[in-house]
Amino acid sequence: MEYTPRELMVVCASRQIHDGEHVFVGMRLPLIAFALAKQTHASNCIGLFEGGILRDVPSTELLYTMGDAPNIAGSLWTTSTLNVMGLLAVGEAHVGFIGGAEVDRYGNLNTSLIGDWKHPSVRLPGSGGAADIASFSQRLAIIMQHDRHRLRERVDFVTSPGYGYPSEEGPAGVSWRERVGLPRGGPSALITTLGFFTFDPENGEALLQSYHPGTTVEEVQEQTGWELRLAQDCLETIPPSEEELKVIREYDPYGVWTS
Amino acid sequence: MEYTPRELMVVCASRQIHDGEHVFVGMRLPLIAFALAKQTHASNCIGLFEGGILRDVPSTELLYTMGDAPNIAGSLWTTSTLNVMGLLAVGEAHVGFIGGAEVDRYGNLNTSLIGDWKHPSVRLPGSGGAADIASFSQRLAIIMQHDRHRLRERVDFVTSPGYGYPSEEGPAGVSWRERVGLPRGGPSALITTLGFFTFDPENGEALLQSYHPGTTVEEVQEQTGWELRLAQDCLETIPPSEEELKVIREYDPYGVWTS
Amino acid sequence: MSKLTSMADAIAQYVRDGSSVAIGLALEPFIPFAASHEIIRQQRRNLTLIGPISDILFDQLIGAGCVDKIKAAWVGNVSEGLAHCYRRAIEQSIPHSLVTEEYSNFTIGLALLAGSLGVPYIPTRSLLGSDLPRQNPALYQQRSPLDALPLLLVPALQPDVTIIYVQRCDIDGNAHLWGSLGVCEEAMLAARNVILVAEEIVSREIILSDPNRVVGPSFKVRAVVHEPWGAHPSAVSGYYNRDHEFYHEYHTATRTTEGFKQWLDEWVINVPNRVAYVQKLGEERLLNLGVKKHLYAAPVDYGY
Amino acid sequence: MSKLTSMADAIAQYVRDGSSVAIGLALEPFIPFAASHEIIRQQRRNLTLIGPISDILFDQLIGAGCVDKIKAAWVGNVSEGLAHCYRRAIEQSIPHSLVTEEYSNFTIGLALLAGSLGVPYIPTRSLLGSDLPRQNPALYQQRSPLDALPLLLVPALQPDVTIIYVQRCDIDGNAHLWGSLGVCEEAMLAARNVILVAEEIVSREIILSDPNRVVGPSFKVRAVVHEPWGAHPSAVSGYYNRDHEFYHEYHTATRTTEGFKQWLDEWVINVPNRVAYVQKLGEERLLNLGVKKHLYAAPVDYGY
Repeated sequence: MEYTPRELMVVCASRQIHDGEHVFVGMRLPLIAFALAKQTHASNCIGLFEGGILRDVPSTELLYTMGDAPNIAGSLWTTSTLNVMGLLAVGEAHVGFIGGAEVDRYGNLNTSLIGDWKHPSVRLPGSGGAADIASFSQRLAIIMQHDRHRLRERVDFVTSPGYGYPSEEGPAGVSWRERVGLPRGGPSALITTLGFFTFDPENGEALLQSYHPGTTVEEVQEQTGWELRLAQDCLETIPPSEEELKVIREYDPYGVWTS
Repeated sequence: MEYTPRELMVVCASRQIHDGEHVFVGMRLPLIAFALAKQTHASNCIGLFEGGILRDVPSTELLYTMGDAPNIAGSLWTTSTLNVMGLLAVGEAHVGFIGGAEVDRYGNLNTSLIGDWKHPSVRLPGSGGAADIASFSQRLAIIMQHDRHRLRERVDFVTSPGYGYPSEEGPAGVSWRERVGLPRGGPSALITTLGFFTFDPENGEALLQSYHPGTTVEEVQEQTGWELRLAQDCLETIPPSEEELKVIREYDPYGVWTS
Repeated sequence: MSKLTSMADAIAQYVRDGSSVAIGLALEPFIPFAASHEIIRQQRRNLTLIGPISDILFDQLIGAGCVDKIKAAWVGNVSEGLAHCYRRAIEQSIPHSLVTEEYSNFTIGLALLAGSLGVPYIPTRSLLGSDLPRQNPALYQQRSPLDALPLLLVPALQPDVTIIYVQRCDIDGNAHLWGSLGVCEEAMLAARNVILVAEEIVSREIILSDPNRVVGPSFKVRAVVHEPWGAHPSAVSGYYNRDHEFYHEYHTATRTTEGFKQWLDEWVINVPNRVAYVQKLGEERLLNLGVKKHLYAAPVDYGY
Repeated sequence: MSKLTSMADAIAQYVRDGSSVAIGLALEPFIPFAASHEIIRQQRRNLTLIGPISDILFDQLIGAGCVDKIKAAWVGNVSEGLAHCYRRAIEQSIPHSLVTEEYSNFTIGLALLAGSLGVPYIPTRSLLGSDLPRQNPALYQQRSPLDALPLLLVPALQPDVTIIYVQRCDIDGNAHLWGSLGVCEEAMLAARNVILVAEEIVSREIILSDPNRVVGPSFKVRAVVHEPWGAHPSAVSGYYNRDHEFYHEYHTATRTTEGFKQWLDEWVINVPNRVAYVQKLGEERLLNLGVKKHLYAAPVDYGY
């Protein structure tokens, strides 16, 4: 059955959500991944939205922003941003989703600027809630377009901390997060248009876990700005099931976000 | 016209409220003073209640506690304690009222314990919001039963800071409050069953401003645990007007708080 | 899965000996006496009680010997004055000694807010120059790293269990609370576990029709207890008024240790549950306390 | 005394050259575009803009040359992506250079919360290891005096003026807001002055019938502006939906400096006021954005 790269990314994202978990949902693909997970393997998961919303049933309408009225009506709790971010800060979010313009091999994300801090060549919108989600989620899932200038050895600016960098004080990874004072978490998945990466918590490095149907490890390497490390069981990504595609297309019939 | 000491105290308290001011209202007499001020000289004042309530019209029913339903219905805002205490903290309360078991010549109040901290002879209820009101109100008005063991040279425990004490670092008064880090305020009135005191901001000492009808300076001195200082224009307290008594008795017809 | 349970089971499971319990968080109204009476009946011991003011609820738990430590701004009887059991515990170690860590209403709120935001402390300029920071070992004084002015650091509090009284909720713990909120929201968010005591159990549709009215995240709620009149003698807006006379009777009856024991036997120990308590209050008393005048909120539309 | 005034007068009096202005505080909905367009028409200069995310509102003020500094977590177009005027200002100093002090949504909220509580700062463990604390001079890193762990201190922000959009309020500034609140409440409490922009002006009785729904203290409100459709193209629950197409048109039209100038002339400069703007939108567009399905909150009783 035919499907788009974004549809596959939504499926990979939904597989990061386990039943009963609290999901810090971003916009676009993660929002659809949340709806997909709810209707397939994780019917008891709850979505947190930084505008100040908790939901256990996805909005019936396709959302363009989390503040759209259909996302408020029928929510479990509609409140302030700080009340929801507080839940994130105390560790109540099992998994959080964010995207980015650049990511590096240690899962550090940049959504602030390209080039020199003082005189950037491109000014990006900035953190929003991403840096908080990266600081506090128990697990972080990153969703990105895959190309060589986006997956880099090192990003120009760390907006959202991943596993940091090795230094004289110690390696990247979980130990780096502890050194800088982050309370928990770190990237557990990097989902791109070409493949799916996990991370080695010991040294914080991305591991290619699977490459999407139609690509090869070589093609992924060509489009990746660091020398790939493969997971021991690196295989082709399991494609979307018919049921998964049916749910996605019911939610986004015109492919606003998934075409 | 006959009146009770408490009715006179309510009148003295209401005279501390200027029109248009935000009043951090306590229970009992100050609550009646707020109602009196609203209906006489300060029709535009607003009351703040620490349970999380703002009102510009006093409750129509006599209140036993500020959380009574009649105090919530028809309020301008019913919210959290922190939202109201935050308004106090930033300086939005022009005048705050508190009572106490003990007060000293520098306006320091004790509502925590009598005797030794470790083994008190009497354990009192504690601060409630009083210490915050004393810390943050632009002006503090204290209301107390007047007798020698309540108006003392020095209180056993400072629950609510007034003007502190003189020390090698400097005098009591406004300068003491600055030294310890309080942002503003200090006692401006001490209203008792026998008299009405103001304070000298230079050295923080209470000044007898007026003695209530039926008492004398000598009688006030007998019941006061420090050597009185008189205000230059110390006179007899102006008694309640008929109108003032009428309003008080409409609000508390059975003298629950004012008999 | 329904979280609806009996008060006996809710207390047995979530209030253990030695637990820190936040209760009585809306100040004078919405006090979950039905819960504290069950805690007494189950003879829970070594509790730490957390709350801003406590209108005789803390006094009852102290007199019954359940409490080792108090973290509060005020312990007494709002319309009557002093709390006799609290005095006896501090002054004479009856039934046993008690430690008070005294806060103010603002600083106990800041401590729970800090807990709800996952921040280690919140600094304030309140209480500077007071003896409270010297008496309460939890409070820490420091000069601000920003401007070198004195500050009081109020460390976060995260109660083992927070018990909240609400007008209505569904069986999953989605709850509506209206009236003065005190520190209910902060205490619910800061808690490890939450027990809801509700005047009414209603449908999910009623609660979700007004998500701005919801008190907090139902995923923190472990137990929902349906207990009509469960806040008596405190007030519940829209349901019943405060029973001032009951507070007066309590104040008078508990002046002596014996008097307290008799009061406790009559109103708690020998009353198996809240249904029996309400029967004991009697028709007439309930009628007098009930709502005389309904005041409905203007409609709001969440439509799109 | 009524605070009802025109938008022109409200902006002229309370938004001065050099003011710090908190606006767009509920994230995507309730954005007071009617106010920002008047700020542009009055050619206000050297403003500091404060807010969590800004869905094209900041971009318009930047492109119009009103802004010197941004204190925000995100500046862009939520459904479309990048903000072209923001990019031109930072990358090419068009129309002039701009300073960004970047926060996250949590830390900008903490800064306003600190302002609302009169506390100098709030410490958090967010953003540690990120480059934001190094780029934003307002953020300060310190080890906790309590446990020596690293902390980020977020200093208080107190905007000169906070502009809040509400569904309804009375002429004194008592206002009802429902839907996702973002940081509206904290920004209103932290502000020196507050301007309310309301979809509807209603009686005091309607507002006071539901005091828990009130957004904040009316005594902080200096001006009340009645501006139906004043939040378009953003959404207002119960009144109209977000005009996604309008954001798309803006994104496309403003790719070039000339394109932005034309857009600004058409939708702001040559539109004298909101009434004319609404006429320009046209019946059909308004009809399409309007509420199709009403969803009313369940009644609540404040009676006693």
